[in-house]
Parts: sequence; C-alpha cells; structure tokens
Amino acid sequence: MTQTISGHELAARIRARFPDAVLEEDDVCAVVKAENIVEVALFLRDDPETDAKYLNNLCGVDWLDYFEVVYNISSMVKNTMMTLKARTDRDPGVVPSVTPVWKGADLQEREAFDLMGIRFEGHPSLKRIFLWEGFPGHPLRKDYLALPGGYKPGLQRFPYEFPEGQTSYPYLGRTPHADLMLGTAHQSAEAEPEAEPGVPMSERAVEPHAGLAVPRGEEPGQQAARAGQVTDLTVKDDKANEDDVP
Amino acid sequence: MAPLLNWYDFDPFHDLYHWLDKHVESWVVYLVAAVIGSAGILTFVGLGALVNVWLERRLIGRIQVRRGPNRVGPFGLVQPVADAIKLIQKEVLQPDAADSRLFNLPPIIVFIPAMLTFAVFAWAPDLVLANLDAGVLYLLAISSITALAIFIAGWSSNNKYALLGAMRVIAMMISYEVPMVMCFLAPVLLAGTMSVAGLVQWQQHHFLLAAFVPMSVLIYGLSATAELNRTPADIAEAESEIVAGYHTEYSGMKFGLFYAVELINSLAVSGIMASLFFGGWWLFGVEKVIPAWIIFILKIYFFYFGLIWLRGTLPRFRIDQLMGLAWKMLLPLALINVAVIATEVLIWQEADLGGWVLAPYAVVNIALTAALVVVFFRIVTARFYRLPTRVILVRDIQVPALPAPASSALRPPTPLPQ
Amino acid sequence: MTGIDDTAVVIAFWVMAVVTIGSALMVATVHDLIHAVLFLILSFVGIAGLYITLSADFVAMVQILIYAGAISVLMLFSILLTPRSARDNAGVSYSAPIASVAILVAVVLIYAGLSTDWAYASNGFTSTAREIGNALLDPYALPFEVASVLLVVAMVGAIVLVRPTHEAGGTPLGEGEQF
Amino acid sequence: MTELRTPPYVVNIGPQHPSTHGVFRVKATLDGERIIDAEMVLGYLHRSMEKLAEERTFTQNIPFTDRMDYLAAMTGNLGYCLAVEKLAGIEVPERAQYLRVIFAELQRIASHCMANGTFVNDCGAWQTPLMYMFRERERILDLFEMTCGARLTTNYMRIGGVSFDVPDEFYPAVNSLMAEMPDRIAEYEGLTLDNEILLARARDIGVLRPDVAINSSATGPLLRGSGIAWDVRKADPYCVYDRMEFDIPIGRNGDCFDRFIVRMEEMRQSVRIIKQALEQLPAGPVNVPLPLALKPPPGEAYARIESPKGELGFYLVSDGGPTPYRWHVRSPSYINLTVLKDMVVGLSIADAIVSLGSIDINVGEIDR
Repeated sequence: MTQTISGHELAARIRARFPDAVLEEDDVCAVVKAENIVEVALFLRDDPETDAKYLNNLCGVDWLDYFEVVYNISSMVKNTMMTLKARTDRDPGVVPSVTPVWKGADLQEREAFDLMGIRFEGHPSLKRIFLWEGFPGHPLRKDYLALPGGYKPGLQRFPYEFPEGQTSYPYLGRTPHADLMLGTAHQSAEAEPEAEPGVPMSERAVEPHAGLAVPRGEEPGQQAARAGQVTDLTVKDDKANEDDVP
Repeated sequence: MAPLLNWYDFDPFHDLYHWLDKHVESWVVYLVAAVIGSAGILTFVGLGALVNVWLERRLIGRIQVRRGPNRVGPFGLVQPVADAIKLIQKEVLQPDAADSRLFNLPPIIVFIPAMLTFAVFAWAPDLVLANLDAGVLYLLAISSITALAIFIAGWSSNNKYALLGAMRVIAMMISYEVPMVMCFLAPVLLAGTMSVAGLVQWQQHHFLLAAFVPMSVLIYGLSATAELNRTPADIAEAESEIVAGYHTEYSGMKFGLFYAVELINSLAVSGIMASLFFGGWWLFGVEKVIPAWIIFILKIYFFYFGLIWLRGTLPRFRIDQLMGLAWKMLLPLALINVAVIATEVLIWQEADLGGWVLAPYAVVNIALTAALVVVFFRIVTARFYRLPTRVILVRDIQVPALPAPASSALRPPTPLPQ
Repeated sequence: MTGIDDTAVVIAFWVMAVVTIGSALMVATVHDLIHAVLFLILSFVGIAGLYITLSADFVAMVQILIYAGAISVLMLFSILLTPRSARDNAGVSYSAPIASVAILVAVVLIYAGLSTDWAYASNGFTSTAREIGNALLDPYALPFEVASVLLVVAMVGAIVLVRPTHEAGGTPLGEGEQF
Repeated sequence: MTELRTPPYVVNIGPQHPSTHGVFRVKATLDGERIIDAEMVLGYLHRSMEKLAEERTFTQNIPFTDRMDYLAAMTGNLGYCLAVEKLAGIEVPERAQYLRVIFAELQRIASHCMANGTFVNDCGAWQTPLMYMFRERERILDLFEMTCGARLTTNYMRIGGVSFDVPDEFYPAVNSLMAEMPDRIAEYEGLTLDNEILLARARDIGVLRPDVAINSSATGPLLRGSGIAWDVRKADPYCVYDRMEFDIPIGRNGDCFDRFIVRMEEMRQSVRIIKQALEQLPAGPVNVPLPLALKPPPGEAYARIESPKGELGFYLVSDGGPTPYRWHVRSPSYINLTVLKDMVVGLSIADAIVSLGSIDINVGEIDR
C-alpha cells in the first residue's frame, strides 16, 4: 500500500534544505514559491530519503487570485507519494519548468500552458498542444468566458439555482467564442482591456484562423479585445432566439 | 474415355487448325490461332481476376475466423461483380499537382506484363500461344516492366507516400530480379532448354523439377511474393506504414485496375511456379483422364492458395530486412544452387550416365537444400532468440533504485511565448 | 509462313523504328528529366522490338531485362536522389557541339551499317541463345571476362562512394538500407 | 570524401493514417526512410472535457470517462468514481467492489486484445491475429451489454458502487469464457510469439531504458516492458485487489516485443483475477444511496488505478459545491507519448509505426 507523505512532513524536509521556499503547508500538500520549484524538485528527486523519481501528475489549478501548479510525485522504490505545489501570481503566471528534473513533465506542462496559460520557463518547446496556435485565450481559466450578471457560463441548470424571477437561462445567439472569432464580439461591448488581469492581447490571438473568414482590418476597439476575455456580451437577438432556449 | 472428354477439351480447335492448314494459306491459320489463343487467355485472365477477388476474400475470411463475403449471390459469388460496379461508379480523382500525362498511364501499363506472361505457358501438350525459345528469359524481362509502371504511378501522384512506395518497389524489384534469374538458371541447366513448354516436356519425361531443384522452388517462392507486393513483402503498399504506397492517389476504377493486376499477377506467378517446377499440365498420367489444361489451372490455383495462406498468416518485413534477405540470404543460396546443379549436369553429361542418375541427384539436392536452409535460418534468426520470447513473472512490485538519467542539466531559460 | 512474315516484319520494323527514333528525339527535347528517362525506356523497348524483327530473341529479352528493367531504373534512382533544382532537362550551352558530335556518330554508324556485308540468318526464326552462349565462352571468352572484371571494379567503386562515414554509423537500421 | 546525402523532407504521418489509431499526427522529417525529427501534433479530438466537467455535477461527469479511453470505458469509470469516493469519503459495498474488479479486468482483456491485435497489424500482418483477438473481445463486450446495456461506452460504475447488479445469465457466460480464455491466449501466442518476422520487426526496436522510463513518467505495459515490476494494483491496491493473487509480467529488454508479450501475459493474469473474484463474489447491495447533487467537502484528491494503458489518475478539487472546481485527468496514453519522439528518431518509418503501436495510445484519452 502506498504511503502518503503528509504535507507537513514534506514541508519540513524542504525547509531543512531551503528555509525560505515553503509558502504554506497543510495535511495534503506543501506549497513552495514558484521560483524555487526546480531546486526543490531536484532535491526531492535526488534525496535518497524522499527519492521522488516519478512524476505522476502535473496540472494547474486556477484560484482566481493566483495559479497553483500541482505536482503529484512518488517514489517507486519506497512506494510513497506526496503532493507538491507551486504558487504563482496570475500575471504573468510564470513557473520554472521541471522538465530537466522529470522528463515526464514535458507534455503535461505543455497541456497546462495551453489550457491554463501558465508559462513554464525553460521548457524545451512550450507550444500549444491541444488547441491551435492563435486560439484566443486559455480556456481552463476560471474567467474564460465570464458572462454578464455573474453567471458562470451555461450548464448551471442543475441544481436549478436561478436568480430570483428567472426561470430559464439567457441564450446567447452565438457562442462568445464564435463572436470573437468572427470579429463581432465587441460591437456593443464596453471594452475595458486594462481593467482585468489576463493574457495580454497579442496580434496572434485575433489572427484569422484558416477556414474562418475574419475581416482583416479590425476596428480599434476590436484590436483591444482580450484573448478569451469577453467582458460583456449583450444579448441582442433575444426574441429571435427564443425558440432555441432549452 | 477419350471421346467422352472431347467436347470440353480443346480438340475441336486442334481439328480446326488442321482443317485450316489444309485449306487456306498459312498466315490465315497463324492469325486464327493467335486470335483464338489471345481470346482464350483474356477470358481466363478476366474470369480469373473476378474469381480471385471472391476466393481471396473468402479464404482470408476463413483464415481469420470470419465468414467473408456471403451476401451477394450464392456464397457471395457475385460479390466481385458488385465490387467492380462500385469501383466503376466511383469518382476517379486526380490530384491537382499530379503529373497528369503520366498519372493515367500506369493502370494501363501494369496490365501489359500481367497479360503477356500467360502467352508462354503450356496449357496442354499442344496448347501454347507462343512457344518462345527464350521463354524463361521472356518471363523475367516482362516482369521487370511492372516495376516501371509502379514507379511511374508513385512518381506522378506527387504524393510522398506514393513516392516512398515507388522507391521501395524499384529497390526491391532490382534486388529480387537477381536471385530470381539465378534460381531460374538451375532448371534451365538441368533441362537444357529455356522454353517453358520444353521444360514441361522435360518434366513429363523425367520427373517434377521441384524434386531436383528444391532450392530454386524456395527462392522463387520468396522472390515471387516480393515481385507481387504481397505479404510478407508488401512493402510497396504497406498499409500500416505508407498508407497505400504507390496507389495512394488512385481511386475508382484506376485503383480497381491495380487491384485486378495484383490478382492476375498472382495467377501468373503461380503459373510460373507450376510450369517450371511442378510439371505444368503433366501430372503422372492423370492428364490423360482429366483435360491437361484443367490440371494446369488447378495447379495454378494450388499455388495461389499458398499465396493467400501466406498473406493471411505473416507480418511484413521491413524494407532493409527484405533487401538483406535478397542479397545476404537468397543470392548466396542461389549461387550455391547453380554451382551444385551445374556440377551435377556436367557429371551427367561428361560421364554419359543414364537417366537413373537423376534419382540420387534429387536425394542429394533435397538433403543439401534442407541443410543449407536450416543453417542459414539459424544464423539469421539467432539474434532474435538471444532473449526468450516469454516474460518474467514477478510476485510483487519490485523497482530497482536507478539513478535518474543524466538530464541536460538545467537548461538556460528559453524565451517565453507572449 | 512467308507472306505474312514479310509484310508483318516490314510493318513491325517501321513501327519500331519510328517509336525508337521518335522517343530518342523526345529524350533530348522534353523538359522534365523523369519524362526524358521514361522516353529513353520506350526507346530501349523499341530497340528490343527491332532485335526481334532481326530474329535475335535472346538479345531482345536481355535488352528489356537489362536496359528497360535495370539500367533505366538506376537512372531514375539517380534522378530522384538529386536535388529538385537540378532535375531539369533544360538547354545547356553545349547543345550545338553535342548535336554535331551526335550527328557525326550517327553518320559514321549509318555508313558502317550500309557498307557492311551482313550475314543473314537463312532459316528464318531460330533460337540464338545457344550460339550466343558458345560465342561468349569460346572465341570471346577473354573480352567477356575483362568486362566482368570491369563491372566488379565499378561495383566496388560505387560501394566505396556510398559507404557511410563513421559518424553516421551506428543507426538502428540494418546494413541493407545503406546499399 | 563528401558523404552522399539526400535532402530531408517532411511527411505527415496522420491525422488520416491507418496506423495512428485515431486522429493523431506525427510530423516526421525524413532522410530517406529514416526519421531525423518528429513532432507530435495533437488535439484533433479535443473535446475540452476538463472544462465541461467543471460545470457538471460529479455524477454527470461519469459519461465523460467513457469517452476518454473508449476502448477501456470501465476502467475510466472506475478511476473517476474512486477519486470522487476518496474526495467525499464514501464507502463502497463489497459486492460492488468485486464487480468493479471483474469488469475492470474484463475490460483489460478486451483492451489488450485490441492493443495487441493492432500492434501485429502495424507490423504488417493482414488482420489475422486481430480477428482472433476480436473474437474474444466480442464476447466480453457481450457481457458488458448483458450487464449495463452498452458495449463500448458503458457508463457502468457509479459513485458509491455500480449501476446494476449482473443478470443471472452473466455467470455461465463469464465462466465459460474464462474457462476458454487460457487456451485462446495460448492460441494468440502460437500465432505471434514464435514468428520470426514479428521478432525481426519488434525485437530491439524502440528500446526504452528503465531509468528513462521512470523519468519520463511512463506507465503500464510500457514501464513493465522496460523491466520495472510496477503495477498500481499491487503498489496501491484499490477495490479488492489486495485479496487477489496475480503476478506482474515484466520484459527483459524494453523493446516493442517486450511490451507486446507483457500485454499477452497480463491477459492471462486478468483471467486469474476474474476467476478469483467470481469465486469470492459476496451477495449484497451493489451501490449506496447518495444525494443526486453530491457535494463533497472542500479539498482535493488524487486517485489512480491501473488502466490497460497504464496509470490512470484523476485529480479532483472540490470547493464544496455540486460541481468539481477542478477536474484533471492524468491520462496514461498522453503521458506515455512523452517518450515517443526519442524513441522514433533514428528509426525508419516502419519501425516508428511499430513503436507507436507498442505504446498503445488511444486518441480519445490523449486529447480528452
């Protein structure tokens, strides 16, 4: 049976070597500063007592205020398992890559970059892996597709927690994503590009993707459109789409 | 017995020939014989392609514990017709970037050697369309044209998979022609003729050549699968590697022609095998009871069945393994074979021995072949049996404390994407 | 078998001659190098046909087997192995001298052909394989052996040329791949 | 002397290629037929499950796990349910645990049949071993259909148990299948293991050293083929695997052939486990009643199982609501691909296809 090393024990071991690295600890995990993660990982891997040669899982979690990168690591020889976390600010959201320590982090870091937008410094080829280059935004972020009125996007019908006086969910004529791709997202939106943290807009993010007809000459407001950050989408054709309301 | 069989033997044609010979000019007889013979071969080949589609699919189905086509017609017999109709209906696509003048040629060119091969076969004692004196050489020369057609197909498609397939097939065909020529030398030396009909006649007087030149039979069998692009040597259209190889871009009936040619070529190769090594129409006197041409066709299908069996059983060689097989295994064996047979023929002729000497020759050759094949096989496969082919079973988890592999240390930070 | 033979042979001769010379001209004029080689193959096949009309069936078979089947394939290989930019049959600056040399050679050959007193095979269509075999091993044994030695030398040279350097060795592919 | 070299060129292996087992693409740069660089291109089957799952309740997410590894839906279900149970602290009835083991092992046999059959196909066989293996896979799928009505996307496991008890006709069917299965596996082995062409194609090809395997987070048969006796069923037993007797097969050389024979032997071990589980199968309920909107306490859990492809892990974060705050899958097919590039560079196309086949990927699970 695999022994789980508690967060406190792990934190103690790390602290013995790197006194300033540990940010937080609890029963499950030890949280270290992002800039220390490679040293800590290398230490945990090569320390014979910990012997964390195997990286089981790596994923990012978006806590709205900050990102956490979770490393589930284990020692096969000792059959132990532990959870290490690295915490970083959402902006710029950079974590050093642990690929030199565990090669198995290669694809998992690329996935976290692609979907969560955490950038791993020192990764050999940090490129999009599931989504195409130029996809707007990083969809696993919690504020991706933030909808007006405090809704989380779609699909919250279960367990029927609608606001007072409302019985159905407002249907958006097109998905915000399609709007963004078609360049119509901000025709009626009050674009406040600098107001929220997120991925800075790059030229590439609205670069027309092959197969989708996007007008080349964009308006200034559109230029400022944030990748994956649709701040406001007013429902324009509410009546016309009533039939489609589920 | 004989009168009963007349109506389905080719004796009427024989009579017609003699009748014409007496009454009209010789070139008319020549022309009539050529037309009738060609028509006969075309019929056989056309029907054979249809039958082979059905036979191959049914037999592969049986080998693979399934039924094969059994819906269209009794036992699915009409399935090839349905397939053909489907292929004809399909749109024939041509890539924009293809070399359009060359692209349409190969499906036609590949048919030429496939058809021409049948011309020199001896279907019955007097039933040879073209009794060429250099018949065996003719077969080899013809088969080298197929490679060119396939190369044109792969090149003109302007597709990398097709080009890879074309390169593979060219490399393979040149390589396999060498052991093939060598293995044909042995029966030719022994029989003293290069005519296919002559070889069959020699076998009628002596015995099946397969008994005297078993090594040639083996080498030709292996080379034939390579020449045919069939498993285990189907590297030119290796489905799992290069999609469909040289005919990746061909669709509709153009693909259908390639498919048909593959089946016809299988028949041709089986026919060569049957004629050169297994007596052609001759079968220990049975040909007097059953028409000789039926015996020949049965023999063809016997070897064709072997090809189907191979296809249903074996995986595919890698290209370099296949080339290695040709140059490192088949060529030395073929050379040894030719040397042995030449020595035997020399002794036979110089010492002026009778026909009885063939019996000890057969024994010697079979024993020698078996020994050589076993030795070569051991040498070649020793590498694979270095390790057992079964796993180790472990009761509980057991991980050795291995040091982490030397990583390229900590890389200098690469610029981050914005 | 006289009438048809004479007429057919004449017809066949002219067809083959037109095919051979026509495709030979195409070899010199088409732009795509691959097309040129394919025309060259057609020319080889035409020559094989001419051999057959001369009742030299063995030579015809060998012509197809060696020239159309093997040598042209080697040419195709070498074209495929050259970079795409060099794969062009475009005009070269030496076309005039080359053409004059070719014409000169043709004139000499035609003169030689016309002025020689050819021996005709009197008895129609016979096998030539046996005669060729005897000729190669009896009166012409020495040239035959010299030719084979030359070929061996050429083969060794080719192997030395394409032999991989040491840094490229040790790849997991077998030796056959590097032929 | 300058070396004769052909210019390198790029060939796209996939996304529509017979041997990429789905819409998976390798951009291979070739020198002749030798691969000098390879780049994976994924995402053709990306369905954004991790995002979708954040908006669905824990129970509603079970069907996603079917559609990840659609050739091993049962183990996908099982891994996810174990993670939720760990997160919410739910005890599963014993009968349900045995049923889970039985179905997970049946699924492993079915998945390995598929993996080994297509592997031999990748080596160039004309479907024959695949058809033999499909014969038994078909019967296993019949057992699934009999139990839960579906063959491929079973959606059978539930949080706190399984959805249905097995019907009465299940027992004779599974017993007869298990009685036959050792002979059948021997038949597969007879078809493939002593075939010199298969040996020539798979021996010493795509060798993965054990230390590299561990460092690259390789799992499952890929890791065991490299000679590391590691199996989550033994190392971290879930359900009732600690009561079962079975062995871990490991390879000697870490090449494609070792992975192939490890899968072969694992089928046999699975038969052993199923036989024991059927003997020990107790009576009782097969699930526990749970609220429709299960709200696990805030926290996180990482649960892992040994799926046919390797270690399948689910990392769940709950914020106390009815939906998971974070739903992450550690999918073995995806992470096993880490080694692909290093494995295929230097090989010929044919060997690269064999190596890819021996990793046994499932694009549904890679792209999720």
